[in-house]
Amino acid sequence: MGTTVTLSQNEAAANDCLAAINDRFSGSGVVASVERHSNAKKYAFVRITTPPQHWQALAKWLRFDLGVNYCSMVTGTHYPEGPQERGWEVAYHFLRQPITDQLPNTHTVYVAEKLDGRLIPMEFEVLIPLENNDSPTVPTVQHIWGGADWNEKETWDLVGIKFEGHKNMHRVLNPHDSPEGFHPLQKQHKIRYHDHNEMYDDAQGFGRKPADEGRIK
Amino acid sequence: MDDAYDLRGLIFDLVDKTIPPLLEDTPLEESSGQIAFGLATFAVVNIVFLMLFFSQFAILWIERKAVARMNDRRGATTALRSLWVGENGVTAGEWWNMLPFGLGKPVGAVNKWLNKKFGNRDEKFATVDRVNNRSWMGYSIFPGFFQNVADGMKFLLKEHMVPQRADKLIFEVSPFLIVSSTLLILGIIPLSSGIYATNPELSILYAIAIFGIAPIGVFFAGWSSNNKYTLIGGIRSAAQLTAYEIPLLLTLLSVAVLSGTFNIIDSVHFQHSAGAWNLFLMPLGAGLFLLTMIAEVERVPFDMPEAEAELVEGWWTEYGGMRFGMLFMAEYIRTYAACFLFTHFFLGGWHLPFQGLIGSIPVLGDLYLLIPGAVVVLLKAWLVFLLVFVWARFSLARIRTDQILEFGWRILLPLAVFQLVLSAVYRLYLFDPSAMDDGTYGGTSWDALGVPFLIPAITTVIWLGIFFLMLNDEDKSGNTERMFHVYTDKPAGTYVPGQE
Amino acid sequence: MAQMWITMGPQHPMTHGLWTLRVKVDGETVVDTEAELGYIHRGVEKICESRDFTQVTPYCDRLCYVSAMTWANSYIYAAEDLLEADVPERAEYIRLISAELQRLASHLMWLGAFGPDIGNLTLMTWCMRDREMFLDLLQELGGSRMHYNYPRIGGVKRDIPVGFADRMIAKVKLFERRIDEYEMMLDESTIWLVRLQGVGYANAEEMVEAGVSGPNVRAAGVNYDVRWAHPYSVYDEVDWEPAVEKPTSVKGADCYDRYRVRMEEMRQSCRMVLDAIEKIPGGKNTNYANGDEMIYQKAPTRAPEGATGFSNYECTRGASQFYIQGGGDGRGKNPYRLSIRSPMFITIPFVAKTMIGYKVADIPAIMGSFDPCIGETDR
Amino acid sequence: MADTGENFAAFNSRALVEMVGGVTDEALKVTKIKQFLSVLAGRFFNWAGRKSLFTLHLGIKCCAIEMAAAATPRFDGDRFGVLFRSSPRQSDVLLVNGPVSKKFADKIVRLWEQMPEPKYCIAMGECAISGGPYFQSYNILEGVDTVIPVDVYIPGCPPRPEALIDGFGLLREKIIRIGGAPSSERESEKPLIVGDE
Repeated sequence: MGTTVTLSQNEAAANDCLAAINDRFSGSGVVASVERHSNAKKYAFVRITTPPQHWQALAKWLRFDLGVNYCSMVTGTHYPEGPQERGWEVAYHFLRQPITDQLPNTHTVYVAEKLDGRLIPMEFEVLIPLENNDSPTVPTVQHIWGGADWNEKETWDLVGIKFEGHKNMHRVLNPHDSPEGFHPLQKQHKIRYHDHNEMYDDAQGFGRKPADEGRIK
Repeated sequence: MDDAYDLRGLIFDLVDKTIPPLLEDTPLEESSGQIAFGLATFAVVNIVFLMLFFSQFAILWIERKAVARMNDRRGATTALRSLWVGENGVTAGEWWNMLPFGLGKPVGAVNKWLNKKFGNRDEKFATVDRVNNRSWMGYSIFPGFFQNVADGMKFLLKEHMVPQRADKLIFEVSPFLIVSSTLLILGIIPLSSGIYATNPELSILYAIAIFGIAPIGVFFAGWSSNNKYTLIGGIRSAAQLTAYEIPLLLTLLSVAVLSGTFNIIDSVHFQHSAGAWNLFLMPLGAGLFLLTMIAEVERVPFDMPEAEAELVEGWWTEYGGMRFGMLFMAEYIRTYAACFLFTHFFLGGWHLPFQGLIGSIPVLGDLYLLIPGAVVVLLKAWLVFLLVFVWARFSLARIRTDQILEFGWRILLPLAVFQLVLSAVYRLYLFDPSAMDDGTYGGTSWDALGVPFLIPAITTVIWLGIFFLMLNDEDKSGNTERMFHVYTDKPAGTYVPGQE
Repeated sequence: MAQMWITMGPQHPMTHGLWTLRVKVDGETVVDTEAELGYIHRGVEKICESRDFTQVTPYCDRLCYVSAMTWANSYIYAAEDLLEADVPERAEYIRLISAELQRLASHLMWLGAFGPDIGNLTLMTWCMRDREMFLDLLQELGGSRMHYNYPRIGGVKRDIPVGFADRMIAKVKLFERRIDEYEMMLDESTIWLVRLQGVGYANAEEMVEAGVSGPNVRAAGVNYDVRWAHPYSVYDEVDWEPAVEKPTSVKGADCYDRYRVRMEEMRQSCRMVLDAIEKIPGGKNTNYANGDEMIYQKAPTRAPEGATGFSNYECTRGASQFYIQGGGDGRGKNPYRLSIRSPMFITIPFVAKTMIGYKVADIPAIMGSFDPCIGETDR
Repeated sequence: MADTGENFAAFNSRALVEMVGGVTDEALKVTKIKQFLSVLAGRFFNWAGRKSLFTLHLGIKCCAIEMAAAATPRFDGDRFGVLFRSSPRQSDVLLVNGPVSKKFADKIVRLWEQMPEPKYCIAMGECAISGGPYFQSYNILEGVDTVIPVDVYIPGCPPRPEALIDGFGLLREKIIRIGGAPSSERESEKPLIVGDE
């Protein structure tokens, strides 16, 4: 149909981005690679691993030099049994969307085959491993991407990763009167009835035993 | 022409004939005339009020069912039958057997017979029929008529709640202010020339004055509830009602100028004896009257004071129970009164359509003239309610407050002044007072150049022409670019990035 | 009048769900706003860590209550990325059809809820009436009215029933005429236009910067659609074009633009399903048994530690994304961490700020035009 | 009136009231007017109360969509007098159609308290009954009956609109029995469950 971005365009753009990143950040601990999804059309994306101290420099470069204009999601993960250098991890996902200035009564229809360079949509995944301690901290990118604002609030609220320099940090999903330091997605918090999981091991329910009788309310 | 069915005269005659003989040779003999007058008035007022009040259930029902049809639904089906049939097989108790002395037994027997003989259509559909309240061979009679009765009675059951920090006195008083002033409107509305409660000389002014009291109650209610939604609703209501009161007043003034009287009944008589309904002489005035009246009774599209999208229920958010029921009722009475006023001012009141023309046909005409005036008025009022108020409410969106006010002050007000001048011109230069005739067939005052009904015909044609011109103009001038300009109808590939 | 704060919500007709909008008003003008979320935060991400990969699908169905199918599909693509599953092409077609039917139902629900916001009550019942047609079709696939649990990792639960294609074509063609009917009712009503045009401007760049996506951004002239940029299913094989609106002002898209773009998206979805049902491999009137390799390929059930799966999916309200890390439960049976990106979670705070400067009566119009869904927002 | 040492010379209004009251009571007992009134008016008001169930327009989650569907052409709850009002002051039924989170718990109690008696609560869907699929969550109450007394349970996830209509039917059955009893005095009345034979 010609209305969608093809795999070869995607591949070329990913390699361009990789080359640019390596050109700018090689040797500083920022590791980049081109990966492929193994679902659907097997599109390529760029995965970057960066230490937290280089994160803001990398973010500004991504935003203003590489044109990564869309911060779509922030994921914090807790690895209580992980190695010392990776007890927490923050994963940012970015999209590069082709945006141009819009005049009134105009619009831009991008023709997929004719797209090149910066205009090809591309996914980025930035992984920031954090040290295994009680107060994981990562510099904020709230001022670089507006979309990171509420995502970072949510990550702090649920996972407890502090975003240094984040203005107006408050709870968004948990109640405001939740106890200080309660971040439910940390691994030390268990869900209710977490030790009754045997009844879920058997999807069909044939072997379901009334073993949890009396223990469940 | 006076309506042939003169209820008022009948009752006064009856009382005048019976009371003075009864009071002969008693100390009250001297004042027997006044007593008779008082009794007759009491009877007439009550009868007329009850007629108006209970016919109001019809418009509630009309609205509910018409709306359901517009929404592709069936609408309320509640019938009285559920009173003894009960719900889902649980009977509501055979209450006729609970009555003492076996007084209810005959009712029970009749019920049993009715249910057996004319109950559910089929044993198989018993549940369906019961759920759907079908009561007569699988059909229901006036389906849903009793839904509004049930709603009203339920309000009586509800607990009375006053918000803790409300201004209690004003909170309690304002519903009564609204309801009592609204009920006063019913006092001057004639059902026909023979059925009315009272007929003051300046009844048009009285109606407007009474319509102007309720906004104060609305504002009180909104302010005293100590709720921000009700406050905003009350203020919106005050602003809107004030803005639309003036065009309404000017429109009614132009009616009065045209018919030369401030009396409702006289103005109806004028329409008949001059030969044409006001609708055809001042279509602009009729439109203005309807628009301002919709705004006065706060219905869509002018229902900003109770816009449930942003103000939860508007100024009556905090009212529950019977207070809410009364406010609800008051709103419908105002609407009903507006329909009656439109009928009397513009649709010739109790006069039949083409009364002169059809009435002059030998046998058919006599039968036609037998239709009671009250029935004609009720039918016209219901029709106005259905075609204007209900239809507008459920097919239009609501206008924003600033747009409402702008529309009122900058469009309706000049138009109302223009209409006033226009009707003065009609009265002074186009009207032929010598041709008025209050007979069965009406007069011919609006003939000109020897052509019957030339002036109303030309007026109507001109205004309809203007209306359709504006209707079409709206579609064309209204920025066709804006209407359908999503670009997917053109194949992608016609454009290059960054360019139009 | 002095300025005052009004709290709209959590129970309020404007909210379309359960959240609070705090508005500071100066008379009728909105001066400041604040959004407050979390009233139905259910901790889905935490619960999913103790469910295996198949058991997560019902939770994803229940994320957004009007577009269950698209959210389940979105999760399934992430899980397939994680577990490296292959999907038969017929299953991809069926997923496309089911997702687009769900999109039609969801946009109809939006239009139905948008009507009462503006004051048009009839629109609600008409839209819900037409929505039932698509719910019936989806019910034939999934067996339920709202939550289907239909896609599987590696395919779909069951094939399209015999006769489904004809019924679907008839209903979609009927609905294409109904769209014209709605537009006749709405676009030719001056009141509808004056309430929507010039209200709630949102600029394209601001919106992308803030993270808004989907039809809301396409209304401002941004030609970005995940189905177009990273086509995941067979969107590159069927006949469609992204619906992009041309805004009339430098200030961006107004409520009317957002209304138009959704109407156009419905047309495009109709076009898409009509084309896809003809192109479906294996024929539209054949019914393969459950688990047949035409519609389902067995996928691994465990993912090693360190493996990640990511999906970017065009849901009805914007780009929904799932990020799954494998290796939970010690044996790799469960996700170690499952993160959900909801388009509305970003959009609602943005929209709250968009309202500043407009009238109180414009709040429902603006909010409704962005199509909020709190189920996915609070997760 | 026996001689009990009262001053008979003075006008004793209390005695008069008692006498009149006694006579009236006697008359009422003989004519059984009270019974007439209670049977007729009671039945009639009971009918009104159960035929006009205004429901609070509260949408929590999935079931809210089915609640809306119950008011639309195919199912049409208006046939049975089920209307949706936005203000709790004007509602009779609180339809809890979703999970109650910790943040929302005190809000829903407040909504319940704002509703005038007699009021009824319907728990629609698994989430409102027991927490449903989220019963393990850290933020969800295990059913709305932990904070509000529930009259009718409608199981399903979500229940179809027919089930909701059936739930209103069960509620009407219940109202036949309990009438306008305030919600605090129906502890003994056990809640009904749709589909529970």
